[in-house]
Order: sequence, then structure tokens, then C-alpha cells
Amino acid sequence: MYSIMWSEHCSYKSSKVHLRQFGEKQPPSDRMLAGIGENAGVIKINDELAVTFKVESHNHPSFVEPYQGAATGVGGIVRDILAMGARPVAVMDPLRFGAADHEDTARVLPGVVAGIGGYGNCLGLPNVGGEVVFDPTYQGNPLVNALCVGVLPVDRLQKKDAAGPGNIVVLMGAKTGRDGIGGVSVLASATFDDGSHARRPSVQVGDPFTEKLLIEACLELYDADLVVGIQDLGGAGLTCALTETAAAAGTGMRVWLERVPLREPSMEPHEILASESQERMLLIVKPEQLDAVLGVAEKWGVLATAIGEVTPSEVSGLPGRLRITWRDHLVVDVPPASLADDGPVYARPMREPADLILLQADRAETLPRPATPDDLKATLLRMVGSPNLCDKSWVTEQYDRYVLGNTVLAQPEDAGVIRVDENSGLGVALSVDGNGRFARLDPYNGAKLALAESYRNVAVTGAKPVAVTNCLNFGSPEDPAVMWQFAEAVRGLADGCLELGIPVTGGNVSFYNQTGAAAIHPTPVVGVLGVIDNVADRVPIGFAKPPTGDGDLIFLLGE
Amino acid sequence: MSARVGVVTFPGSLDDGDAARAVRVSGGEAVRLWHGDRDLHGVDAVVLPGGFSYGDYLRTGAIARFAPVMESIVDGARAGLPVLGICNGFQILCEAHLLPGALTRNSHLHFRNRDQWLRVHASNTAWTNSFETDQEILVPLKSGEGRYVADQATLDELAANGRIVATYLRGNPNGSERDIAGVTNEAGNVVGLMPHPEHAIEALTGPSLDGLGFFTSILKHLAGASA
Amino acid sequence: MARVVVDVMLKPEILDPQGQAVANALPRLGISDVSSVRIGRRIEIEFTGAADPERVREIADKLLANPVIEDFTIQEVAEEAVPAGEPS
Amino acid sequence: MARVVVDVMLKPEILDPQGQAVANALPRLGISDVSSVRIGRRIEIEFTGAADPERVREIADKLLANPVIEDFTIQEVAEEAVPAGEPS
Ligand SMILES: Nc1ncnc2c1ncn2[C@@H]1O[C@H](COP(=O)(O)OP(=O)(O)O)[C@@H](O)[C@H]1O
Repeated sequence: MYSIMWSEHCSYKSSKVHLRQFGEKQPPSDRMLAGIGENAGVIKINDELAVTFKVESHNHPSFVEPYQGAATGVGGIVRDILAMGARPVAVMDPLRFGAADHEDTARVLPGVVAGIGGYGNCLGLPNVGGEVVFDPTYQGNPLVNALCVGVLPVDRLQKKDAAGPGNIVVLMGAKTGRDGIGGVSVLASATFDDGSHARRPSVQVGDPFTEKLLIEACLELYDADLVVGIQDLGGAGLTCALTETAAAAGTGMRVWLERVPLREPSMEPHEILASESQERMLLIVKPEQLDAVLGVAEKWGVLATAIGEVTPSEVSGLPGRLRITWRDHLVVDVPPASLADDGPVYARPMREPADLILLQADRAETLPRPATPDDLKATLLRMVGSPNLCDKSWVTEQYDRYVLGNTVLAQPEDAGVIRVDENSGLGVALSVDGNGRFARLDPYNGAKLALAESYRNVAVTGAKPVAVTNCLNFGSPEDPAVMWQFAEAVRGLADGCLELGIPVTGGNVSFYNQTGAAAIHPTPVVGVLGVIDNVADRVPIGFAKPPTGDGDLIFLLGE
Repeated sequence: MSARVGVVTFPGSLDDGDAARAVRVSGGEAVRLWHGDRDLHGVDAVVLPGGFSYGDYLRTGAIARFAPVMESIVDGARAGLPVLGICNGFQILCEAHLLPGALTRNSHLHFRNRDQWLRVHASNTAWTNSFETDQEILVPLKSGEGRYVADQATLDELAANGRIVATYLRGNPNGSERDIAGVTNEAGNVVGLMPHPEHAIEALTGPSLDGLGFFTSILKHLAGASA
Repeated sequence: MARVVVDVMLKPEILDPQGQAVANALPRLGISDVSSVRIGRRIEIEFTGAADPERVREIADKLLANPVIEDFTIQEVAEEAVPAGEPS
Repeated sequence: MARVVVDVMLKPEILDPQGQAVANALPRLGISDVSSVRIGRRIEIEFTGAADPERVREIADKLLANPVIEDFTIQEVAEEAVPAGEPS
């Protein structure tokens, strides 16, 4: 349990010391209801309504099994949003692949796109934007990031605390199977090599239908005020959910592991605790409301099982413990905070990459520029022919953009805009951007540029940018050069947010995107959320069509 | 009193809220129906909405067909109750044998979401009487299994008797036989449509307002029937 | 405890784009002597007791296959014969 | 002319949402004695000449099955035995 919980993926042990800046440099905001440390940041958009959003990576699993890796990436981020008390209302997918003509891209890209579509479409979540970038740097490490945004009434915000000794711990959703055992520690916390074939069992299969039922059941429970605390099961499965909920409340917990519904009866206790089977949530409910909770679950056809209870935070002067038994044998007896909060914190060595000076010597100003009309034509044709600038509809046509009936702008617009309130027209705009090549040249400014691009994309729709989420995709933190890139990017993003006056509300770090000694370009992906008072006022890209657009004047703003 | 149009929610239905909104925007009263409830609550017509009922895991619509509410809908439809199946609803109507043929995997094997031009051929059904015959309309299509198939005799019969409700224009998006986007039963009360008219009812969120015609049609049809 | 396998295949006259896609991909693997590929579903059902052939046929006809586009066959198998079933 | 059937099933430890959906639907058809349903793919390949077992295995491994999550079995069948193949 410790090896899983203290893995890079769960404990953020290499990144923690840097990520602190997001809090320290945070501009004051009276909109933020939940921030870093929660499943996702929550932002008030008026007195009654709030929005929660977050972007997360599923890079390694998507390389091993593109369809399921990408699909379960969507499923995971959706549960994060759900856990905050929100109804998920849209998704976005920033993607990066190797060279467009490489055979691995031909295997990975169609599978990833089909997986994102397959899961998101089946959940009924419109896809309102994303990115498709090709660069040889991602050859062995494609980046599959997924963003989800959800809406909640301000007073429906949920906590993950396992509060109230005597309350019941309920596991809801899919049965627990052997899939994904050790997924986080194995897949996401090490570089890829030929040994990865032996890691096949850690592949998980998504079941979007079960997730859809889980969403509806959770929302009905929230609205009936039947939930004390809730946490999604993601990386590190039950181990993570049990310890985090107990640690958050400072309570102890008693769990009877044999009560967990299993797909395979032969599973061992450690497998049950480590399984990353998808589509599960952990609920803390009051004993007198247990029947009502089970009733709602039954109505939606999802399994719900009482597996334990919350115990006092202190027993005879000693802090509460997480005690787990398996058929009357004590298999776990630990202080929950030791797993969830007391993980190691590394200040890893950092060193500017040796080749950076050489790279930076090639200044843009000194590069040859097209001097003749023929040169210009050739440059233009090369750009038009570049996979990075091509039409993305082969991808975006595989995504449902209409479901829920509130999509005001989506592909090919600069930002997605969705209506949140049908009566007032209140809505939000969202964009995700990143540029690994900029960040490779200068991670500090590269991160700022990603932020600025995303911010502009939101602003041009007519929305006011209010919050930031991010997914930091980097190589191995054990490489001082990568660690330096990471530190610089975080510093850049935190400074940029301070200058623009919007807070980082959450995000995700993906390390070990590395093949052998070669790391990917540092790739901070930044998502910005904006609020628009009336979506009818949104400004689409493109000129207004005649006759209304006739005679419009064209201005160029900026330098 | 405005007409009461039921919208069924199966586990995995996704466009049920949108179908209800379309009914309301058109001036009808939307009544939500639950898959497990046989009672149709006295509705005058029923919409089976889009989505992935029961995950659509075995075959689209195959499991939804056995939902308790479907027993009442099948009985009602045989007795003249107007029923519109959109996308997954169309698939369910075929599986329930209220409409002929079947919907299979798109010939290119991908889910496809695009704004699709259609030609409305049958403007005499309960759900299409607001359209002119041969009217061209623009409505979103979004499906992975939208390729309509039936044997040649059935296709000939549908064509001969004006039962092809709509066909795809300017390119067949999924390989459907004879470009079929929607069909009706002999009596014209049951219509299945692969594209999504409920997503073309507001300038802000859809490519056109053409989808409204299906919902105003049913209100007109019901008003005519009760007059 | 009985195990039954129901194989469901598209009727021959119905286009099978998945099978075609596989057939089209084969030459790239250096395979040029395949004349047709058809893809269907294999459904393995495990009964708690004996399997009543009549009821299996009914399940197949009503639920597992759509007779408009598909044919099916049923066979009861010895447990060893099932390649990748769930261990029981 | 040889016919080969490749059966591809999810590995036992991998979740099978399709099979689960069918298993859950059976009680509504009045069937309550089914303990498990697993759904996989049945692929019928027709060769113009004889089928080389080695090459079939390669096709199955590289193209038909995803070895990360699936197992497969191969059998050569007499033409009569194929239930719903394309008439040749
Ligand atoms: N993976 C994706 N998923 C969803 N939408 C995407 C994806 N990739 C690109 N898009 C959308 O396609 C449009 C064009 O993308 P892109 O060419 O990257 O635009 P830009 O250069 O303006 O950022 C944008 O609206 C973007 O959101």
C-alpha cells in the first residue's frame, strides 16, 4: 500500500515542492470554492451556480492500449468532476502524437480518438475542443490529456471527508476485478522499456454505460442530501480512496474487505486493495440513510455495498486507524494519514539542459526568412501541408458535440462555449493549449505562452477568463534537466497567473514520458475557464456573413 | 390543453432532455416516461430519444426492446399511438419490429457527427406533416451504427408506398441502403429517424431550426385528431 | 453446469464492413491468398445447471441475434473446449 | 480452399461489459439460471488455397486479436461446419 500511495502518481513526491507556488502566488479570488488538493477546483459563476473543471493525463495506458487507455482517461476525469457534486457537462481532449507518417501513430491515433469518442459519446458529454499535435518527440510517448467540466448548485458542493464516526462506508459502481492492479505505480511512475509487455495486466477496460448510471445515481443522492462524503476510485483504487477520505476527516475506519463485490472470487486482499477497476465511487453515508442510498442505487441499476464504517479520530489517546480485515484476519492496520499525507517529498536535483544554449543560439531573428515570392509560396505550401495545421475534422467528427443541447461553440472555434443556465443565458468558455517546442526552448516562457494562448482563446469569445487548470507532461524527474524544465514551467505558469490575476485551481502531473534517455519536449498543457453572462453575445471566429457583415471594418490589435 | 408528448428515459438514454426541450419549444407538454414503468401516463404521443440504451453493448436497441415501457409502446403503436424514434430510438423501433429493417455499423466504421442535409419525402406522417414534400432540411447526425439495411423486397416496398421518410443528401454519411435516413410504418404513426431533429431547434445551439418541423407536426396531427 | 456457445454471424447478403476492413489490411501483412473475412460474435453462456436447448434457442433468437440481419448456431461444449472463458 | 475460424475472447481477468449487459438482461426474458455470459468475436477467414497454420497465427496475433487484453484460438473447419459463412 505504501509503495502505491507513495508512488509519483499518487504522492506527487517530486513535484510537490514546486507546485506550492500555485498557492503562494495565487491572486485573491472570491470565486474559488475549492482549489488545489481537492478532486477538482470549483469556481462560482453567480450566487447560485458553480463550475468545476480539471485536465488529467492518461499517456502511458494509451500507448499500451490506445482505445481503452484513452477511454478510461475520460472516465477517470469525469469521476473527479462528479465527486465534487457536479453534473459533468462537457469534455475536451488535448492530444499529442509522434510523426503523422510513423507506423506507431497509425496504430495509436485512431485507437485514442475512437476511445475518447466511444466513452464520451456514450456518457452523453459533448466534446467542445482539444488539440491534435504531431511531433517526433512524442513517438514513444503520445500524450492523451482529457479535460472535463461540470456544473453544480453552490450548495451541492461535496467533500471527500469520511466524517462522523458510526457513518457507513459504501462502495458503489462496478465490481472489483483484477484489472489495473498496480496501474499507477507501474505504468505512470516509470519510463517505458521493453519490459512494458509484462505490464499488460495493468490495462483497464472502460464501461461507460456503468459510469453513466453512476453519474445519475450520484446526482440523485446529492440532491436528496444523502451523502456525507464522496471520493472517486482512480489510481491506487480502494487503497487511495479509503485512506484519503479518512485522512481528510482525521478519522479512523473499519473495513470488511470480503464484502467488496468481486468479479473474480479468487482475488486476494492485496489485489482487492490495489485494483484499479473503473467506474467505482466510495460514499460515506449516515446509517439511518443507508437504505435510501441503496434504493437510489438500485433504481439506477448500480451495485452499492456497505463495506465498512467510520471510526473515531481518537481511541484512548491514540489517533484513529484504518483497520481492514479479510475473513476475520487483520490485513491492514495503519494511521490513514501516514499513507495519504505523509508521503516523501523530494527536492530533486535540477540542472539546465546542456544543449539549451545551443538551441537558444538559433534565434528566430537570425533564421533565414523567405525573401522571394517563390520562397514565400514554398513556405506557405509547406505550412498548409503540415499535419499540425490541417483540418481536424477526421478527429472531431467522431465526437458528439450536440448532446445536452447547450453547445454554443465547439470545433473549429478557438474555445468551446456552453450554456449553463437556459433562462439567463449564463455560460462558460473553455480552451486548452500547449506548445512543447516553445517550452523546450524556454520552459518558463513556454508555460506562460500556453497560458496566454488559452487565455486569449477564451477572451475572444466574449467570456471573462476566471480560472486555470493544467496538465504538466514531462520526462523523468530523476533527470536533473527534466526537473529543471519542470521547475521553470511551474514558475512560469504561476507567475503568468499572478500577472493575469487568475488562480490555478487544480491540475495533474505526468512524469516519465520518456523513451530510454530521451524525454519528450516539456509540455505544459493549460486550460482556461471563462464566464460569459449571456451566451447569445458570444463572438464566433470568422467574419459575419453578408448582408450583416457587409462593410465591417477590420482592425489588428496588439503589436 | 396542449398535447402531451412522452419522452422515454432508458438507462443510457442521452438526448432525452433535448427531446423534451424540443417538445416544449414547439408548444407541447413533455412528459418524462421511465423504462421500468409500463404506464404511459395518458400521453398522446411518444418519443424514443437518442443515446446508448443499456450501453448498446450487444446490438443497438436490442436490450431496450425488452424494457417494460416498450410493451405498452408496442401495443399503443399498433393501435395508432404516434411514436418517433430518434437515432437509438429508431434502432429500438427496428429491434421491436415496429419498423422494418435494421441499423448496422457505419460502413466506414467510425462514429460520425456532422450537420447533414436531408430530403423529406413523406410529408404525410404524424411526424412530418409540417414539411413540404421533397423539402431539404439541415439536421445534426451523430451515430456509429446508422447504416440502414433491409432486404431488397422490403426496400422496394418502402419506396413504392412512400414509406421512406427522409434520405441523406450531398453524400451518404454511413452507407445506408438507398440513402435512407428515416422510415415509417404502414399507418404512418411510427417514424424512425437516424439524424437528430431535437438538436436543430435553436439558432444558438443548432445548425438550423429545421428540426422543429417534426415536433410541430405531431402537435398539428394531434390537434387534427382531437378536432 | 453447462456451457453453451452461440455464434452469431451477419447473413451473407449483408455487408460486413469490419470483415472487409480486415481483408483490406491483410496484404499489408504480406497475405494475399485470403478471399473473404467475415466477423461475427461468439457468445459463451454458462448455466448454473443443465442447458435446455429450447430455451437457449429462444434466447439466441430473441436477444442474441437479430434475425433480420443475422444467423446463429448453438453448440454445447465441454468445459475444456472453451478457449477463454471465465474460470469458475 | 480452406476455411479457418479464429475465436477471440477477452482474457478472463478483463472486464466484459457486453457480456455483463446481456447477463443482466436475461432475467427480463425469464431466464435466471445463467451464471456468466462472455462475448467475443468470431472471425471466419477463407483462403484461396490451403491455410498455413503459422501465418494464420500471425494474422490472429497481429491483426485480429489485441494480445494486451484478448486471447484467441484457431481452428480449421470443414466447409459444412461453418454455420453462417458466405456461400462461396
Ligand atoms: N482532439 C481534439 N478534440 C476536440 N477538438 C479538437 C481536437 N483537436 C482540435 N480540435 C478543435 O479543432 C479546432 C481547430 O484546432 P486547431 O487547428 O488546433 O486550432 P488552433 O490552431 O486555432 O488552435 C479547434 O476548435 C479545436 O478545439
